[in-house]
Amino acid sequence: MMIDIGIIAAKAFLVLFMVLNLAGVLGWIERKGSALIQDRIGANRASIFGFAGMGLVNTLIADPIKFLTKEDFIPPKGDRFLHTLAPCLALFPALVTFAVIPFGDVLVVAGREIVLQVANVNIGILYIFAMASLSVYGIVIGAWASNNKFSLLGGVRGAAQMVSYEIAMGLSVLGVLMIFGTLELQEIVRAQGGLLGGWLPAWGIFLQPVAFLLFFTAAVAETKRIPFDLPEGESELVAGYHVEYSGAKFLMFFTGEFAEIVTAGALVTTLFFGGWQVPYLMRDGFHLPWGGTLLLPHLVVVLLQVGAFAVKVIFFCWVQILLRWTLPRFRYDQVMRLGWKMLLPVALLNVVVTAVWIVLGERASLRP
Amino acid sequence: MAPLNYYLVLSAVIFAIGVAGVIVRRNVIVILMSVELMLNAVNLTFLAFARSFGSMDGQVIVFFVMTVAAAEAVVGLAIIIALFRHRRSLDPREMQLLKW
Amino acid sequence: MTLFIILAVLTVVSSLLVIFQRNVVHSAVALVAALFFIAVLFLTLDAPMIGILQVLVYAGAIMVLFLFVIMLLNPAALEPRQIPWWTLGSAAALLLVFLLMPALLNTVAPRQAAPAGPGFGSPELLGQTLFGSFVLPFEIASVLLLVAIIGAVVLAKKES
Amino acid sequence: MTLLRYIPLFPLAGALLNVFVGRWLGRRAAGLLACAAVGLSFVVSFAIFSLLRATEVLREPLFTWMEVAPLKIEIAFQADALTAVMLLIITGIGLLIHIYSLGYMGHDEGMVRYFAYLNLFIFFMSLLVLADNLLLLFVGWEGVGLCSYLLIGFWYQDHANAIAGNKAFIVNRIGDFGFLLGMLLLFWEMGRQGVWSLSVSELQNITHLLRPERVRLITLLLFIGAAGKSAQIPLYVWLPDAMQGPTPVSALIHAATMVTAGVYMTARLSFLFSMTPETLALIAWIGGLTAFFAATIAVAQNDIKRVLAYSTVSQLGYMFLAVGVGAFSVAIFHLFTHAFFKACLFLSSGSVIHALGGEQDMRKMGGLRRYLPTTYTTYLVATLAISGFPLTAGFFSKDQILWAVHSSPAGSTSLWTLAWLTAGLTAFYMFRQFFLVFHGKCRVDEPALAHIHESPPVMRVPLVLLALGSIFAGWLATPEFMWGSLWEGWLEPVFSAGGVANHAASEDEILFMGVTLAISAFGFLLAFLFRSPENKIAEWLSRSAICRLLAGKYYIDELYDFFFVRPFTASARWLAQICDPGLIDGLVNGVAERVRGGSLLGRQLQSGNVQHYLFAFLAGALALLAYFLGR
Amino acid sequence: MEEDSPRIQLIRERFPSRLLEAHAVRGEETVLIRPEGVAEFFRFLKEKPGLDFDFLTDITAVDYLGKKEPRFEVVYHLRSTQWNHRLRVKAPVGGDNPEVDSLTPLWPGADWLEREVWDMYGIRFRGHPNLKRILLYEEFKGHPLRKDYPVNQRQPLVPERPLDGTFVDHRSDNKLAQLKQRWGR
Amino acid sequence: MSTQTPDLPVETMDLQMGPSHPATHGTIKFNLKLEGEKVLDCEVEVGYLHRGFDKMCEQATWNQVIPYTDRLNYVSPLINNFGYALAVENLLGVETPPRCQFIRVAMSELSRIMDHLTCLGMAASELGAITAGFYMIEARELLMRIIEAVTGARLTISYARIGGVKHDLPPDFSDWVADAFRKTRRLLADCERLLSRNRIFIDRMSGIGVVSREMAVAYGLTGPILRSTGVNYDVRKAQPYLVYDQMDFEVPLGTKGDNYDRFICRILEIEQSMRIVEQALEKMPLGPIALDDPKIVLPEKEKVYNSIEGLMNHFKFIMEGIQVPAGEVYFAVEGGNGELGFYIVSQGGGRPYRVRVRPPCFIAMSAFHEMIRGHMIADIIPTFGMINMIGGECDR
Repeated sequence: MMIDIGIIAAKAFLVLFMVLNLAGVLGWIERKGSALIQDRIGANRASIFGFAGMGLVNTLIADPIKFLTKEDFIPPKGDRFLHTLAPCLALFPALVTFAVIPFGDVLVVAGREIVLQVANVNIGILYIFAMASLSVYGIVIGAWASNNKFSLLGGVRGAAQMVSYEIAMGLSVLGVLMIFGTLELQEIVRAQGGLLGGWLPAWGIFLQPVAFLLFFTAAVAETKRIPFDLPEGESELVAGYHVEYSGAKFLMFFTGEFAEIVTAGALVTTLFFGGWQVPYLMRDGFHLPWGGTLLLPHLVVVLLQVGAFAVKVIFFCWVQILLRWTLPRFRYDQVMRLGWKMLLPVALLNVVVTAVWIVLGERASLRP
Repeated sequence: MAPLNYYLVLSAVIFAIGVAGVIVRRNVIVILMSVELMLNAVNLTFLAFARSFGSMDGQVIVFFVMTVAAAEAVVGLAIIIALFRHRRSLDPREMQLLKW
Repeated sequence: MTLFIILAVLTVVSSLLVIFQRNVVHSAVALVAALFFIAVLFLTLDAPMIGILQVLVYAGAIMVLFLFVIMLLNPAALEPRQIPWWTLGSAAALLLVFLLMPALLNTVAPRQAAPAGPGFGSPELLGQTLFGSFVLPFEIASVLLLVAIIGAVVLAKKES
Repeated sequence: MTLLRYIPLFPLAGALLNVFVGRWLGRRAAGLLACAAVGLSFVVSFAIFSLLRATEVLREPLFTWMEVAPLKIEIAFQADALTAVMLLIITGIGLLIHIYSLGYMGHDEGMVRYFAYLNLFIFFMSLLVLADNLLLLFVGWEGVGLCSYLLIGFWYQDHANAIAGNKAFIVNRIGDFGFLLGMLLLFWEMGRQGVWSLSVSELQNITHLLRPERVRLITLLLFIGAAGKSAQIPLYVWLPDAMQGPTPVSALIHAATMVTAGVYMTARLSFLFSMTPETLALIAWIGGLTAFFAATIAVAQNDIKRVLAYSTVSQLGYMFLAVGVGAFSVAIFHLFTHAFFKACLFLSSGSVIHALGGEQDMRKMGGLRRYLPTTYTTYLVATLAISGFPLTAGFFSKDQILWAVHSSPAGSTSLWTLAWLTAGLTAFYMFRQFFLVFHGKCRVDEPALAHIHESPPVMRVPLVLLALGSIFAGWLATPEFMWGSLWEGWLEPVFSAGGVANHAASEDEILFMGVTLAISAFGFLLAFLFRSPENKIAEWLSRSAICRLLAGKYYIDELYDFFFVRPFTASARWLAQICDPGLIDGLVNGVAERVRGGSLLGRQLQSGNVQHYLFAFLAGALALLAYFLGR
Repeated sequence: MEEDSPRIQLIRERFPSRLLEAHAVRGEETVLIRPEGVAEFFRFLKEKPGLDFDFLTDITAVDYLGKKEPRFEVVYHLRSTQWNHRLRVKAPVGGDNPEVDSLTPLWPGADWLEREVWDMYGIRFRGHPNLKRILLYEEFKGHPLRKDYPVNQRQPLVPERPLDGTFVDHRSDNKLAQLKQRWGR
Repeated sequence: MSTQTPDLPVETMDLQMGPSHPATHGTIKFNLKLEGEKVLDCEVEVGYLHRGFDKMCEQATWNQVIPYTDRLNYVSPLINNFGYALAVENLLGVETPPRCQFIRVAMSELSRIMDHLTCLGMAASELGAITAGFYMIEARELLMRIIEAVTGARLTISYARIGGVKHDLPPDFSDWVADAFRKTRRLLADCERLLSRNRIFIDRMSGIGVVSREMAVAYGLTGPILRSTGVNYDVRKAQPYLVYDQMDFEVPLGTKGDNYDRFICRILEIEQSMRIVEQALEKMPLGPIALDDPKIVLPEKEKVYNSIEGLMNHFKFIMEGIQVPAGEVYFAVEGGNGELGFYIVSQGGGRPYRVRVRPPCFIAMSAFHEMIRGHMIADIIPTFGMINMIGGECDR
């Protein structure tokens, strides 16, 4: 009993640690990455005792220190309580979402099977949506508590945008859920371990390419980053919902945003790119379709899988950063139009087509 | 699971709080929110009974209640917006006449 | 049991906050909290699907809508509070609890809950029930939602 | 056999289609659709008529309407011979009038609406006659009232039409109120016997259990309803005004079908009415008086449709007379023949009005024989029929009524005399109208004269068919000395309870026939003599007091106005202007001041504040809770 | 003075009495006109075929304090998009309250230019819809480009302007106001 | 719902955007009246950067005005310099030597390219396309380095002198330019891919801030805004000054007069400007870079330090300034944002009596409320960006 709790606590700690650090690293990657893209040098000022060589580490430490030591400004006519509550509400859902994302298969230690997933909930994906739907509060409440017209506009935009894209996101995932027939993320990942036609990994992207595009678009929109950064809209709404935030509270918003990037990346990976699956890697090693077999010890397999998951997630984080530095921003009505008039119908169509495909497939018993 | 009666009492309390809110508050939005509270109290009883009897019907009913609550909230808020445009107020006492 | 009591206290407190906060946004936030705790209560009743839906629908959609409307209207004045009326209303509500209490405490339901069957409260079972014996209400509910959407649009639409 | 349901179904479908998609169909298609709907109904009705054996009662329950403990009311149709006859009239004549309307309303903007109403009317009317219980019958009853209201006020842009519609509706309401009371009383009375039902058939089985004095009251109340719908004294005033509607409507609703609903209802409940000779006597007298007075009014009217309207009232009086003397089948027979010739008359007059571009004043007609040959012929045939020219439909039916009045134990000589005089008057005013319209000098206005034209075939064909009906419909029931009556035998089972089978020697019948013929001929002669408005005697007569009285319709409207409306408003005004400020205020103000405090408290109850209501609601709920939980 | 260009001839024919002077130095055609009825004059310039001065390039003024009388000249620069001609129109105005017609009905672009002239020189434009300071602030005293405005003049400090319509609501920290709102009704 | 009451009141919100706002670079304020996100009305407030240019010029000698002109459109200060110098030279009735004229053309066009790059880059980055913005800025930086090498300053250049320019060009100027242009063209091609054909960008730009041809003329708009409506007016073509009549270049025209057309106009003008620079460098004659007139041009240091005439010339020149005959002149050049006109009145003597600048972006801002009315808040950004308001010029 105690061991179980200990294992769960360890897993939770591990995941939180990873996510928070990844979020911090992403902050650095984003700055360095954008500098790379834009032929600049980027963040290079942070130094520890004059030693600036380790940009990542230095920035990772310097940034929080800077944030934490800044003045915590609350607008005089703002709402003190809500102003403080909002960043917590923004950060909380982004972090708890990870509880259901599987980052590996079963790890067997001393005969005890440990599922590499913090909480195996049988409605995992719904849980994620539920938590994601909570993240809008941070924005809305923060925007309102700031007593600033720009942030109010940002809050209204944010609420509308996130609620709208949640719908498109939910519908786009529906196709995947129909194919795999479960809401459990671990099950979904396991199901992606199969092979299509004997050689192509049965990843969601191959089964549901349209859903992938829709989901990824909606997920980026949910993270409120360019091209969907209207709630912030730096050049329009100054900084939107967090105009009046500084110091640690801003850091929480900031971390929340990066945690959401990681979430989006992890979700895309889990649903469409096989999660922790490595192609042709079974529990005991590689089984290549054209007949090679490479047996590996259990621990190596698990490590490979976890590593694959991490690589995929980081790759998608990088894709999102690329996007952010490439595209201009939408306008409010264009975002709404995209969400309601493009993504939503296509997602519905995708659901219908998938349903027909599944039914026909069942008829022909070709279901993967 | 705690005994059914506990759940019933809890939901009665929440329901009563909702009732009080509907009666005493002077803001239609809060009144609407109190109604939501009452609905949830009832949902709780449904689920408690469903669990108690081991029947899914209660859960399904809750599902429908949620649907209706969503519809009710949407229409209610739309009405509030329309009213606010005319009255510039959210006070239910300003809305005594059945006309614009 | 402990869990229940904690949750119950939290729920009741946040429900009371809904009523007693004079600021609408504070009320709304308290309501979100109350709904969230109720959702957790749902989980303790073996209704994970409903619990999640509660968060998704109530907290995620309905309450966002409320906040959205509050921000849109941005009601300026704090609500006046009339003590006699408050007393009267609260007394009535208390009376309601008081009257219901004995009946609720003596409900003749099985003291010990029936053991939950396998998959009780799971999406599969809920879906089967929903699309089995409740398929007609389900369809009607969908029509209701449609009507609500149209009604809301028509009501809130501005004349051009 | 589940044919019955289709009879109301087709018109209902037609009406709904026209309401919802009519505007896209176009007027023509909408009209044809409506005709097709009624046509199908007619086919079904005819099938039922031919399939129905004399003694058989078809019953077709559709579904349960309401079920409250012992009370179970079904939506159920039933058809017996009476129903079948009524159905034939409704759908048959209805079909002809629909077709006619295609031409008559062809240029009207609201044609789609018109046909929707018309179809709806057929639906309700068939519901009325098919109903197996009184409640359903009442639905049809109210439905036809509604349609009548809608159609009278069809051209609602004209204020007068709307007023006429209102009048019809309100007067009908008075009658309906009686009907409703009677029905509820009946329900109560039956309930006392343990029969919680309003079904006619069940009612029939327990009549003997009802208390006679209650039955008297019930039948009286029901008769008020019938009088309202069928325009009997004192509630006839709406019918003449109802002529504001389109003429085919007048023909269908206000001559052939709806107004006979009262007659139908009494016939349907004949077993009940037969139990109370007092009511029957009252009905007979009211019928007879209505017949006579309406006829006298008709003599002095100048509006072509108004004459026909009063003639309708008069003929309905005949029917009630027959009902009153217990000759239900005769009443229905007259209803049947009357439907033909009166529809024919109305449609012909419609044709005339159509030709003259809306002109209704007979003084501005004359000599139309040359212009409207077909209409002329049909009008002549129908006029002969209504006047009782031998071998026409009206001759037989009216004769039978007169005979029944005379021979029935319930009848009396005075009643007979009244009816007999009416027959003469009928001949007089009908031929007066006939001559005014078709003979003599043409007094049509110049502009109207230029456009005068015979109606299109789509209007003429129904006219001719109805004219044929006006002749031959009567041959179904001839006196004993001819080939006797198919009719009596056909309807016999329905009225077995109280039907009079009184077949006196045929010599007597021939004698009476002769007497009737004589007075009719006298009326005709008089009309012929006064045929021209320039006639000196006629002119003198028309200025006479009696004629003014007649032309003024006995000033009944004014009397009503004087006795009911004016006193009502006057007393209201008196109360408001004299009594209230002078008496009450002066007296009460002091008290009021005292009461005011309390009233202010009471006013809080109606604050309009939802929360107050909610609080009251909660208080009530708490009280109930306390009561039930504390018990 | 050289021969008038055809354009100046056209103007001279139309407004013989209004034209004070016309010349073309270095190809820059300039006309001096009486300031009365300027609007009518410019309408002619704008709409007369052959002139078509439809493009209002600039409006400014010059203060000839002590050098000329009247002291101000309002200077208009026009251009014809069709013929690619330019024309300078000068209208001398003076007095304590110098005033000319506004050209805003002819050119909406004149709005800001005239406001600037008002701001800098204090010359009023009759019929201008919104004649208020543009580059300087409302409380500025004097008109700085007048020659009698000292270069080193200092302006008095202006108190902060109250802004209405800002997003301030009940959540004021003014407890007294809150109490008043609660009990004082 | 026709039976509803006809006019529900509209919730309007007053929003004061600026003067301290990320998008209002150059300090300007929009008093917006919003309905939701829609701009019902927009009142523009300028003047935050007003420094009394006109008044200052009246106090300075003729040559002392030149640094003030630097600070007008500080993104392309060379054009301002040359415009002022040309106006004064016109008043003096002199013409600079041909080499000077070619240098002025080449440097003007370099400035114009910088101006356009700044405008486009800022507009792009404010729309969120920060990378494309940085590419533009990088291209500008290349050119700025050249200008720095020529003039010794990056922003406040003061390169022009009445009657000439400050120095001659450095010897390998052509190579620098060729190199910079090669890189600029590559960067522009990247921007082309990132922006001009980006669906989001096009959606944000096209159909927004539309100005009709008539409205543009009525407001007196010039430069890319006017040309985007299809009116072919470029001072370099309409009234060629310097040696523009010897250059082969085209004036890009738009059709719709919206932001996208302005964007494309500017992009194409960059290419045309590069062509002009290349031609000017190719055709550039040798010779003096300034007039040889001691009354107008300061003598060389050599003479000042080594000869008494030189020293006296220098003293008189500095103390009295250039003696410009009485008269008035209006001289327009094509600035980065449109017709940049100098109206100069001289009453004789060493100081100008009146220096008036016709500021193109001040006039463009006067039409701003028309461009933005009925659009959304977010549309203010590209519209304002495409006007390229430079505070120094607008407020002077």
